[in-house]
Amino acid sequence: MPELTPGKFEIIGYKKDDINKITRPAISYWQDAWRRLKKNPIAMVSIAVLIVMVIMVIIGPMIRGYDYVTMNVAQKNLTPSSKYWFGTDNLGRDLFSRIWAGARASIIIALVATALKLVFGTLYGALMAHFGGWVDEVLMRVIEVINSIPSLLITILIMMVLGNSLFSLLVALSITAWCNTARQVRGMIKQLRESEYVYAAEVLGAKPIRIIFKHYIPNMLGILILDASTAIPGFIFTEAGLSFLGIGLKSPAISLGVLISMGQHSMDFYPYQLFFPCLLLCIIVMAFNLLGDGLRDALDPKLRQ
Amino acid sequence: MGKYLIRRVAEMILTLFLIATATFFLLEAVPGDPLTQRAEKLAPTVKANLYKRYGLDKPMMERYAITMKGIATGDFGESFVYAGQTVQGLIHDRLPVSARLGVQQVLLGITVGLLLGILAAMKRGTIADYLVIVLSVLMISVPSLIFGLLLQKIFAGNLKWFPTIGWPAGKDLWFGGWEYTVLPTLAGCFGYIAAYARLLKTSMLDVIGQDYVMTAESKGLSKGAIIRKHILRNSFIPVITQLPMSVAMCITGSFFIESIFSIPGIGQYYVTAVNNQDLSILMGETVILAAMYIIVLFITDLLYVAVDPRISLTGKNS
Amino acid sequence: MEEKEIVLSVQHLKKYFSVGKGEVLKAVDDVSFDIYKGETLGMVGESGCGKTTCGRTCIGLYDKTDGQVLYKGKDVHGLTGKERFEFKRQVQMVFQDPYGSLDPRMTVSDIIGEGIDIHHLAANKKERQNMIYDYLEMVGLNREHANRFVHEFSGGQRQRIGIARALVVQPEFMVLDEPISALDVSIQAQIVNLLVELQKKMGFTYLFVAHDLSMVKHISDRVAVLYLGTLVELTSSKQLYSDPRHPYTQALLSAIPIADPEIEQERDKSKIKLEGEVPSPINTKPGCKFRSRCKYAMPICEKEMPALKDVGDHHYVACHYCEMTED
Amino acid sequence: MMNEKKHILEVKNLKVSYHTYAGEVKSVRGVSFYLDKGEALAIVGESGCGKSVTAKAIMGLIKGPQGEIKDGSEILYNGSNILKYNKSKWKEYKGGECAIIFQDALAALNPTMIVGKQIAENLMVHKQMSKQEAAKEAVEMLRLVGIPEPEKRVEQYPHEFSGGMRQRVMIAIAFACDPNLLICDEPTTALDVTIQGQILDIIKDLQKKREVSVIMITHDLGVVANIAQRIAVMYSGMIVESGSAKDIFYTPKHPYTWALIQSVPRLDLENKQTLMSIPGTPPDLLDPPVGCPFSTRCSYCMQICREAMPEATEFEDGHQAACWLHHPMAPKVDMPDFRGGK
Amino acid sequence: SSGKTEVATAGDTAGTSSTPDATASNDTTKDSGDSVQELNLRATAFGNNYDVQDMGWRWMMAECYEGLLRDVGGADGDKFELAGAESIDVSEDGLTYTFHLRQNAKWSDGKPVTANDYKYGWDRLLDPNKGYSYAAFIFNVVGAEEYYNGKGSLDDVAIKALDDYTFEVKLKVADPTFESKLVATPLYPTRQDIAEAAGDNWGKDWKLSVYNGPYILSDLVEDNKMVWTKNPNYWDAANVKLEKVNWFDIAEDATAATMFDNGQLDVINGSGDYLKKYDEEASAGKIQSLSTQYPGTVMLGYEFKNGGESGLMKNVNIRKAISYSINRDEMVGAVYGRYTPAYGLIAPAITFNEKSYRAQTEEPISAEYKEYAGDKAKLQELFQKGLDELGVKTPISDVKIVLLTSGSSTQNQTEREYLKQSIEQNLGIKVELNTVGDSSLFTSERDAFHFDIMITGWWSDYNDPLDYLDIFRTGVYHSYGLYSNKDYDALLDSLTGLKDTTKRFEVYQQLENKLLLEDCAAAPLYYSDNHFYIQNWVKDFNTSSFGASQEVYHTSISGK
Ligand SMILES: Nc1ncnc2c1ncn2[C@@H]1O[C@H](COP(=O)(O)OP(=O)(O)OP(=O)(O)O)[C@@H](O)[C@H]1O
Ligand SMILES: Nc1ncnc2c1ncn2[C@@H]1O[C@H](COP(=O)(O)OP(=O)(O)OP(=O)(O)O)[C@@H](O)[C@H]1O
Ligand SMILES: [Mg+2]
Ligand SMILES: [Mg+2]
Repeated sequence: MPELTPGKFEIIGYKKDDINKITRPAISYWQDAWRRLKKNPIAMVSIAVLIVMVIMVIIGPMIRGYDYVTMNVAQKNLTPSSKYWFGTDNLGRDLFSRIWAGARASIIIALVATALKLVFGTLYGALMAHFGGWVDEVLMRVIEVINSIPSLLITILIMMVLGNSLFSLLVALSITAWCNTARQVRGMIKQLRESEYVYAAEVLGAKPIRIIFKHYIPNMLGILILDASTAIPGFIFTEAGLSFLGIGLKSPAISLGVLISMGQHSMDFYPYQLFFPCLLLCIIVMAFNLLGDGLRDALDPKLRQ
Repeated sequence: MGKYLIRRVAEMILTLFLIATATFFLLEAVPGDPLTQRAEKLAPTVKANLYKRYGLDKPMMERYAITMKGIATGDFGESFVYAGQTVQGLIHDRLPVSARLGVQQVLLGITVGLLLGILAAMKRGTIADYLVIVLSVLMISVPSLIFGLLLQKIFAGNLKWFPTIGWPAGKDLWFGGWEYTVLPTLAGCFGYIAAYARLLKTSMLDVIGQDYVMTAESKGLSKGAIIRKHILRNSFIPVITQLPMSVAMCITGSFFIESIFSIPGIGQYYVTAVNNQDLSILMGETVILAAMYIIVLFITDLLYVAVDPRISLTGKNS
Repeated sequence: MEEKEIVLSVQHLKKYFSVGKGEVLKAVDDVSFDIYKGETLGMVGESGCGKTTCGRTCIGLYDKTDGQVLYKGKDVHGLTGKERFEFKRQVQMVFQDPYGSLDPRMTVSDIIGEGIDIHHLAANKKERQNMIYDYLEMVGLNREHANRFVHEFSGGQRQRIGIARALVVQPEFMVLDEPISALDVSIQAQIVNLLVELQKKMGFTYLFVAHDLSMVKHISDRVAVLYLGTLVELTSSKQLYSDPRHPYTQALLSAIPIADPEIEQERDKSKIKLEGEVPSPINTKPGCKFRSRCKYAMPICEKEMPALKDVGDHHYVACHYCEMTED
Repeated sequence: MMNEKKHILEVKNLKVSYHTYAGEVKSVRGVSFYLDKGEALAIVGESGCGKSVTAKAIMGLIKGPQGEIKDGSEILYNGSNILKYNKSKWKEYKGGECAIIFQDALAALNPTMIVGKQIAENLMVHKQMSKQEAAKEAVEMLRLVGIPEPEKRVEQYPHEFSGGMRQRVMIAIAFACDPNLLICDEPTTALDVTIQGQILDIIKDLQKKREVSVIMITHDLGVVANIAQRIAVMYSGMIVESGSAKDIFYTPKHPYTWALIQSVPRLDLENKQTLMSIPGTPPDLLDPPVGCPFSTRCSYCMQICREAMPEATEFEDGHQAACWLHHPMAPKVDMPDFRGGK
Repeated sequence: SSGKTEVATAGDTAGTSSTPDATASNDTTKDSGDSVQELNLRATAFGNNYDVQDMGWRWMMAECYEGLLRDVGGADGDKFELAGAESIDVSEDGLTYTFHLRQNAKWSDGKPVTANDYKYGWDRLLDPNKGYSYAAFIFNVVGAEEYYNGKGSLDDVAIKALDDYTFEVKLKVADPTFESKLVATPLYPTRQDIAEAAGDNWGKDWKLSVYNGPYILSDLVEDNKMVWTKNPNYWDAANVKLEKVNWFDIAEDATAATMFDNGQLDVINGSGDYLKKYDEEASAGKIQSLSTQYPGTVMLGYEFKNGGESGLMKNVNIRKAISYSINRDEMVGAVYGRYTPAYGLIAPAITFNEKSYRAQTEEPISAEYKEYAGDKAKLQELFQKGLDELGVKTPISDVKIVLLTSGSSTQNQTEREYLKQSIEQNLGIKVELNTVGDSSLFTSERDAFHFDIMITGWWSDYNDPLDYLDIFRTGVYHSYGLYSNKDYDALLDSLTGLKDTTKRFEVYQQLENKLLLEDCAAAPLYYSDNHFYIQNWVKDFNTSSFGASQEVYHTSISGK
């Protein structure tokens, strides 16, 4: 309790400047989301893990000084040791280097396929939402058809048509995946189109292009980022599955999927050849999943204060 | 209702037609044809005979017409690669096998997944929650093939609790020989467990934040009653949405499971057919799978209505 | 009332929404009125009666189903190219929901600047910035708010941003769609004061939509009462409050709670109690839409929709009962 | 206690915080008030000042890990502290003794459960009724709140009801078990005035018939004038003034209350006359000011207001206000006389 | 309960069944006579073709059907035993073969096997409308090729049933390899009445077939299990001991190993790391092992039409440099853990004059290979020489060739990576992989000539070196890069009618040398083999190159 003196009881009123003062710090939506994300230890650990992963897939194959492609038959199938941390494979190649090289391919594939999926899905969804009516009906049918054909068939056939290459792998992976994005974007835009601020822009005379770039896209980013964070592990996993059917990457390129499918054949004898790539896959998938969960919380407008 | 049904069926037929068309041209785009292999060592005249026998000598559009006509009459033709195998035979012999495997996997997966989802949602932020997360990531990250082989080695090889391979047949096709189905069902259901656990957790968390849950609480209902009567039903919409995907997946997705447990199902055959470019079989199987998918979609729509009274069959929303 | 320039003329305007499977929702059903230059026309009616829809259709934001809206003699829905663009500058709208009507991913300066950019009102960046500052201050905010995002603002502050956004293109006519109903009383007064002040300074014409009758009375020159998409009464605000004719208007006025316990408790007995349910706007039946709750309902109300008739001194009412008692 | 009647509810120094990513939101910062049997208390105040949180606290709906009722808070229901209740007592209290009506009835009703069941549920928990009995009683409850054809209506889902009818269903649920304490959290904000009048009438009617004590939360002073015997004015998580309805409306003692009453437009005002308004915005509850929370917007702000929170000054008959202006050292200021306009 | 369960796969022999003999694999108290005469074997796919003329499924047909001769495996290659024929008369000029058929041979439906059944089978084989790919086996029969090509008629084909038990065939020219073709299933008999009754479904539906071999195919579930039971009507049924043979379709080696270790499988075909494991167990006496050569040679084929994508494959030195840059010993060890390095074309399993052909002659390129082996400088010099000869100025490090491979197993993958790296490391050139998933895509890539080198191979159809050498004849198969050499063809032609074995042997030597050493038409990598591991309770399990790879004719179970 401060001291009560008569001087303190003079009416001073309020200052004009004070009344509209905003006590909350000036931060953008993204900063705000980031701040919330930072408060989420699990999401932060996931980010840290992912950063380590990114660093490792860049430098990992170099750390041990062994080329991940060149074979050395004399050293094949060695168990983990101080020389070969994760052991060697059936052609005597350092598994530690190979695993990171594999993770690199897996992550790149996942990222690019996700980008393809997002770009195509967004455009397609926007088209559906924008035109509506029979265009919407027709485009929706296309999605329905693609969804009804087993994705395995589509994937394998695309790989057959385009040949076994990284490009065709990406196309094959994203071709069934974009449907979901397109649907989401369609729903989002239909919702945004009814939102008051889009009406406000229209009242101001904004052209559709402006509305798309200034309003739709920024406001969908949150959903799209979330979509991406769940799609990435999905792609890594699907690619791994394709490797089991032998329609993954073309050797000598390797991915985690290729390593796991090779490791599976020797799991009775050299379980570590299966264990390490599986472990890494788990860690990556888990990191992306948990980050996705964290993002959902952080980007959720309901939790915004 | 009758009108609605008619419209739905018409829509389904249209979609099926589109699917068949898409599949046909997709298959046409693949280089080579199913007979390349077989005809390799044949003299030109004999080769021509062979192509004629399977109708592959005709121009594409004509073959398209023939194929479509066949599908319309339920005749998908015979396998190009395995002489004598027909889609009809496939449906008769293999579909029930896959169906039982799929149903068991999906049922077990959904049941366990939902239980774990409820656990995770109710105990949000606790060890149990993270355990469920870790478990579900593990379940989706490790390929079912590896799970299958491990289960086989441990429970059939070392412990001898279950037979190594095999699947009930004959009169046991649907409800017998359970011991044979344990390992394959387990190996295949992990993916569903993970997916449904995550899904239900998310949607339950959404529902828990709703005002009507607070209303229920203010009535003095017990926690269990609130979950059962107010939260679960309202959380089921996303779960239902996922169903058709699972059904579509469980047929072709059991390829590895069927292969390691020597289960004569449709999944194994499908992958073989793709690799062999076995046009007729692929067409037939795809149309059948798609039809199943579409029917499940329809069932899903009915389920939506059953679960959420706000959704009506005829209008999207009221 | 002497002859005044008509800014907006609404003639037999209809706006139907199709709500699936052949059902139509008649949100605005044959509404006609004029708005004169420099006046405020208040529009009241309960929630969902079509006020927003009517306002939006008037400025061409929604396509009309039938009828005509003339802005300075030109059909609003037929405008194209340059004319349309100019119309969008001259006519602006302030939205009902201060939370939803501002893009959460934009800074205040971008929100206000959007109109400047679209209509190329500033020659350069600096001029644009200055304009933004001017308008911010005009609505009682500070320059330093320009770089902030909307979620940092309170509801009242947001609504001011919305007003600044509309003002920046220097409009002549503004539709104010319940600009205050999402705010609490202490903030409502701020906004209403601001609007009145601006009108006095710049000579704006307002279409002021609200369902708070005391506020509408306060700000409007004339008031239109809507019921389920139709206009039931239209007259000067003084006239309306002193001599409401339509049974719905009467009920509405009598139900306004008054912030004075003695008056309120006194009045409680005299309040007109409306019985019956509000009918659905979907697939309405012919006849007067209010008849299900009207104590004066007569057989003719079942059959015929009453037309809006002048009962003297520019006081328009659509009611069979009033017509009868008038005669 | 100045009143002979026993207080049915007494809230003492209630403090509630929400822990969010942004920090601790001190939603309620030491609220004390009481309620007598059969009395209607209105809590008014602008949006976000902590009215609903107070209501939720009384209803026992503040939940961890985000929500926290601070130590030292007491909510005495018939003399016993509900914050110390065990499970079975809670069960009896929630819904049985005390019921709540939320603002948004559509959101507050389970969309996938027929209305009848939602009412019956309450009866089965608290009155140990069988399913059939409860269902029958549910029909009666609907009839009581004036829903036509209740036999048919019980079988319907909330979305098939209109806004006013949904709100009545909420009331039916709340009244099902004859609670002694009813909390209405802005029950009519979403409704138009004619329906609002009906709802208020129903509440008043039930209150009279069953001698229920009501807490009416709103920021519509018209509604307050209609229903309340006593009023508590909240600002920024605190009660700044409380007293009988007449005290507050006719002789308010706090500058915030003055401003609040003055900013209500009155039908007898001049057209387009400038309304009295409160400039500025309320303080952020994340970081509330040390002194009087209203000091930043108060025309009578003094130096002391910025430094310390004033204590409540007691006037005649339970009328209290927390403002430094009532300190003996403060200059004498009366309520300015431009009611509802300058 | 499982006893009553009807199950597609009886995996319960050691698993859940409660019958004592199933679980007690080490039960020594049992008399050998008590053992259930049932054998459990593994397959990776079932053939789905029951038409002997198609030779779709040799290992099944060799046990369930029977031809004139039977191929019997042995330590030193395969031998022929009389089977359907009791004796064979060959005319002096070697042109007329008269087969005296066994009179007690019967089909599984009890009808006797007659000369007409053989004639019908052979006629069928030649039927131009049926398009059997093995028709060429009997093109040497008078009138056969003409009929097949639509230029002659069936009446002119010299295949005759003289009476029920005498079958006569006339050849155009004497052919010492003819006899070895007789074990091949396309020359097995077919029952006319049954085949014609089945019509289009003949050979497609196993239920329509009749059998004349030791076993009858009695149940089959695709992708799951096949069951053979003893054929009671078989003429030598007294010597067939097994009552039942179960074939399990097991895709994964790991699963098979689990079942073998559990005693649920009686025989396992070892591969990869399992070889080492089971070899150890075999030397400890826990199981038996059986390893034999198998008539297959895997090689690199070159693109001769355009010289490949690089255009370089036309040059013999370049081809040689590529061939010699591969260390076959290392490759066999590192990639497969089995097989024999190949420096010749003809596999050791092929016998000539009752002895392994390979044992009688040097491998053509083994000497020259040794000159270059591991010597990068010399190899690159050789490659450079080739470039110079072609007038190609590209520096050796910029040369890029394409290796076409298919298959997705780990072994396929390791194999192509090994080849790529060996060639790259030793020659300093770049090898690009053109990998396709399955064999029909491989065929279309190959026919589009999208390669320089490819992995190919030959698995012999009959026991004579000629079967190997013939594949490089101009225009015969596409599969070997369209190699064409007139001299080579002429030399092949000189064999026609040549009966003198020493002379034939010389020509074979010349042909193989010309092909591999002079022309380097292909680069042989390894010869195939078989490794079987057999439970100790299985007796007389055998393997053969041209009959059943898992020969269970005389197999029995004892002491299980
Ligand atoms: N886009 C739309 N599609 C279908 N129906 C609509 C649409 N917009 C409005 N409506 C319906 O039209 C009717 C009038 O709505 P409107 O928003 O104009 O009411 P309002 O008077 O502004 O109500 P409020 O006071 O709640 O803002 C309502 O029944 C509403 O449900
Ligand atoms: N679950 C919550 N998490 C965090 N903060 C909350 C939560 N609930 C309420 N608050 C905060 O507590 C404060 C008081 O909220 P409350 O809902 O009681 O306001 P109110 O007076 O009811 O306002 P209104 O009139 O708008 O309903 C607000 O600042 C609000 O942001
Ligand atoms: Mg509105
Ligand atoms: Mg509230």
